Amino acid sequence: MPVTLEKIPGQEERVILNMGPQHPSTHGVLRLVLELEGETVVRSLYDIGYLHTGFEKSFEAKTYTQCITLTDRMDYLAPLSNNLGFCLATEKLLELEIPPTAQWIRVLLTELTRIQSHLVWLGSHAIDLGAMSVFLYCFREREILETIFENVAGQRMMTSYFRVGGLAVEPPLGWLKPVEKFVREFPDHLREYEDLLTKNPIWLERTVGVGKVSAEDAVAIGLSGPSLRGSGVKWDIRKNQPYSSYEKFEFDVPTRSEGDVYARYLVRLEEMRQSLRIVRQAIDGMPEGRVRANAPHIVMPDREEMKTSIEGLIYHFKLVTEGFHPPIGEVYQAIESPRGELGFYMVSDGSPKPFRCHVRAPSFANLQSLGKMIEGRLIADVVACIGSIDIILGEVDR
Amino acid sequence: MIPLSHVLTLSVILFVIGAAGFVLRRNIITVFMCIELMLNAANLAFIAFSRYLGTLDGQLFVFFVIVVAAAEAAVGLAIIIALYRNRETLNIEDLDSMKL
Amino acid sequence: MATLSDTELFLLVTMIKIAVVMFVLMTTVAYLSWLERKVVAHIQSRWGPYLVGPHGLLQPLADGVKFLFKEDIVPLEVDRVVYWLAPFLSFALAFLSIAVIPFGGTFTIQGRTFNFQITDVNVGLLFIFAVTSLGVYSIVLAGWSANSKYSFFGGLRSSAQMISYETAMGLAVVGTLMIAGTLSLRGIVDGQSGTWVIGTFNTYLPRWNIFVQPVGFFVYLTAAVAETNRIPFDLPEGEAEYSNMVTVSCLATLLFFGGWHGPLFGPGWLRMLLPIFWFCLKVFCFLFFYIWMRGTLPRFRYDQLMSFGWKFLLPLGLLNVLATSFVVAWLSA
Amino acid sequence: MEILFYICAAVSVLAALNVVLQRTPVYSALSLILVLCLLAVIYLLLGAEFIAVIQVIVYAGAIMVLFVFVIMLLNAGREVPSERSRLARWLGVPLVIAFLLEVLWAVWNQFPSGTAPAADFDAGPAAIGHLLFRNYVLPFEVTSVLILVAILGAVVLAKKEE
Amino acid sequence: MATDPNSDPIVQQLQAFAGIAFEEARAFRGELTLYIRPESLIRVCEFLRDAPGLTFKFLADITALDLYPGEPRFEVVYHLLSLDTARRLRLKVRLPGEDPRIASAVPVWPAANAFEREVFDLFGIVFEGHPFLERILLPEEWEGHPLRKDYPTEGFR
Repeated sequence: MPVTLEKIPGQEERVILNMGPQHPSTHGVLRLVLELEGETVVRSLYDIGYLHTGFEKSFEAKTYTQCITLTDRMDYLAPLSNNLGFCLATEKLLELEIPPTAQWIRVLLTELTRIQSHLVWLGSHAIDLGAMSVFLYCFREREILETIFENVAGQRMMTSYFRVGGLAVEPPLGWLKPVEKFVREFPDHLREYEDLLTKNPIWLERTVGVGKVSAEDAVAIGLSGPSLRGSGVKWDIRKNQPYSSYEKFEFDVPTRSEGDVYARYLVRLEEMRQSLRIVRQAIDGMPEGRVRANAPHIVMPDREEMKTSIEGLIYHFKLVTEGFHPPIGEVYQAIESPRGELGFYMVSDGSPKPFRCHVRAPSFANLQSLGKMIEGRLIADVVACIGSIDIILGEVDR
Repeated sequence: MIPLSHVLTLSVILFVIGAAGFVLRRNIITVFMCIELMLNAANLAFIAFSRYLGTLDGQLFVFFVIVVAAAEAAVGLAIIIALYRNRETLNIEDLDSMKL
Repeated sequence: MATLSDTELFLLVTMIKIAVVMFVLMTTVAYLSWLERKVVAHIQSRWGPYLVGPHGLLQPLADGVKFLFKEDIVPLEVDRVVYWLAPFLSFALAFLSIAVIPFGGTFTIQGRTFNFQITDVNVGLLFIFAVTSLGVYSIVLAGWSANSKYSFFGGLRSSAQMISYETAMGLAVVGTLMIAGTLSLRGIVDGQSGTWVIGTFNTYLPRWNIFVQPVGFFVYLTAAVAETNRIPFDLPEGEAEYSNMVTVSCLATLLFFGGWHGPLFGPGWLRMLLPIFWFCLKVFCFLFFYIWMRGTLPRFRYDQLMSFGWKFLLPLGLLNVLATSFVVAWLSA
Repeated sequence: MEILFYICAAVSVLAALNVVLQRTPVYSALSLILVLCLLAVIYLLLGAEFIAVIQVIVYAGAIMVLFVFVIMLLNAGREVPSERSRLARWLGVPLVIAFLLEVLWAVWNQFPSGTAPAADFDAGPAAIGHLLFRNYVLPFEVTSVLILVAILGAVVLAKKEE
Repeated sequence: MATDPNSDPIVQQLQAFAGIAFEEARAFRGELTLYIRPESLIRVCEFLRDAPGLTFKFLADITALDLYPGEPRFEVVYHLLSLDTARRLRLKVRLPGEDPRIASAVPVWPAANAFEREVFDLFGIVFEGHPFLERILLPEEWEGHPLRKDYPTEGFR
């Protein structure tokens, strides 16, 4: 047990309780050390690193394209957001414009990813508080989304679908049909979950006023994403610093001022609706055209071209054996992942492998707010609070 | 029918066992339980007499004894908890001063 | 068949009754787990058990066999005796309370009348309360004997929960008792036969206590859910809850829903068996309600649970008793 | 019927002995609960159904739960024999046996085994209630005050000092 | 983006406040990077957080670079964000390879806590005044700091 709390002299009656790393409601392998006075949490400490895989070190030994598959595995509930963040950062480094079709598909898929991620959050949050059915309903919906991802990218979870300069392959014909069906049906299902939870007195008892974080505290502690908006700070990178042509889509940024578990719950529910709105616009306004930028020294040539033209073959050979060379420089690209600000800090020394690629993981920063939420509250609220900040340990530990 | 003397014998045996425990045991909770045992022995005698005299009054006495036992247990156990908190022992030999 | 003496007949009939009731209870408890899994699964758009037998009907059997062959893990440093005693106690008590539950009217063999009930105690209701009040031990001992801080806290909490809700449960039935004027379960049910007649107007509503004791019923139902540690009061979990569920469902049927009373028709043998059917149907409805709730509700926090019990249910039960006593006194005066 | 009484009596004496001889308080408490339940059965045999049930509900179901709680909370382990307890044994056991014999002698003299029980009488809850709220209403009220005082006392005593 | 970074209002404001703390400003892909002297980091941070018109109240990230074998070897990188003006700013502090130490930013932004622990864990840079500077991702008994460029990537440790 490396991390533990020391007993304060004179407070020997307090109990030091270890929670996790294999506790069912820690959403992965998070270990908490709680000091309890009776049922009240007085101090808390979290211990992470059980999933540490050294992605940042691995990035330095891989070409940019190879890195993309690694990013999937950080936030395994929102792999496409991670792909997007990495690709955008690299594209910023390269000053590469990608065609609108690719941008639209990226937006559509990342918003579906957001819905998928929020569904898992809602389900596991609900089952933590005892509502078992919602969990299974959410996974039923998630299944549809995973099928859509599989249809497009060939993989359900570890999609690795975005590439520097566009998409890996063109999506198959008719891939929008199931998306349209989902968009049509999902609002009803969402209403169903709301019927089960939003006005349920027991749910209200468990969530209202629990785990309060004020707006100032939230900013100071580095909260981002829905958790920050739940505290009343209207900040959404998609809106305030648009990327990937988000400025062309219409959507609202839901906020609540209460800053408790219930507020974060409502914000995420509303976010799913807004995501749906974006998806609908993306389907309607999907432009025709290529899904990869016309930059042969960066983007892999089409199979056809590679087989018929000598330039295509040479570019293909160069890209596969060596990769592309971005200019020397450093960029920081943040996107609004389902959990908050997902930033990629990329430093290039001109070689085909990143000199340094650091990930600003939203879960890692958001986890810091846990102490503020649970200290002074009952131990049973810890579970509700962990659920409400929606951490993914794969991303926390990287 | 069960003879009255047999019931009373059982009552006496239980009472004496309780009394012996009261004298012999050192753990204050066990001592307390021995008191409960003695109370129950008395209750048995009450019931037996009620049955053999044909009146209900004996049963009512048992009723009251149970109530008193409940009150006594509540207060007694609270005292034990308070004692334990201050002295960290349950051995009555160590609880020999009047001060908490 | 040779004629039996009265004592022999009594013994024989009682033995058969015990055997039948035990058999039915055991299968009910086993199949309740199947039913629960199936119903909750369908609520959650899943299949539930379906591999073992048609619709997974043999699943409880398979589970039983699995339990028999499963390695029994006894943690180090546990108190062996208590560790074994606790679950045994909980099952024994659950079966014990079923002994006084009447599940039908009477039947006649060789001119002697028997009840559809293992034994009719004139303080039957109190008997059930007595038995359930012992159920606390199984939980607190189980928590203690495992020699772990966590299970001990769990045991303490859930026993505190049971004790608190027992009080509310007791108060809830007092209203019914005052109306029936007896503690015998059979007597309480007999008081609920026929229909409500106001003046000369027949309402055709069955004379069930639920119509005069809705508050009592509500308190009883809530307390019973807590008492059996079901969602949303399911802070501890256990298998014996199934048999306790059967008991409290039976009790609810007897106290508030007229027991075995229901429409009677057809030939004599049907008239004899129909009450049992009505009784089982009502109990089943309660059991289904339990399972339904499990598929729907989230869970209370512990302090909320306790304050709900003490600050809401208990006063409500008290008020109910007060109001009922006034009405009863006014009607009898 | 009689045989049941003797079985219960024998088991309860053994259990009572276990209460006293057992060094682990939890086992003592469990044995005591067994004694209480057996006594309830004997009450039933003696025609006191109401008291029997009350005995189980209140004594076994509530009072002893308190004991078990306290034992577990204070984590009372095995009792260690001390010097003085040996003295008590040498002095106490003979005295106790003498006392037992004396009382037994008195009982057997006073009530020869032929004493017949009175005729069956109504010991149901209704009869007890009538008696309780007519003849014994003052003691009843006094005990209710006693209980209230006990509750308050327990709360005050067990409360942690701030 | 060939604009002169020194003409940026943030740079001018900062230079007016503490010109001595200020080493260099760079702009790349529209991102502004300021190099700060390590000893005046906390002063600059507080200024950036509180000064009207700047309000970098949100600390997005802290990380580090290892320029091994160059000297000064380490660069600690702070990514700041102003929620009011929606601007981002990168602060950099150069530290020597021998015993890299810098003041902790936790008093300015509580969010720095975990980030600094991570940098300490993976780079071995000590943040003075940090309330709980322990390894965060790696086990306590781990040897070395893996994100340093001279950390062996193969063979047995």
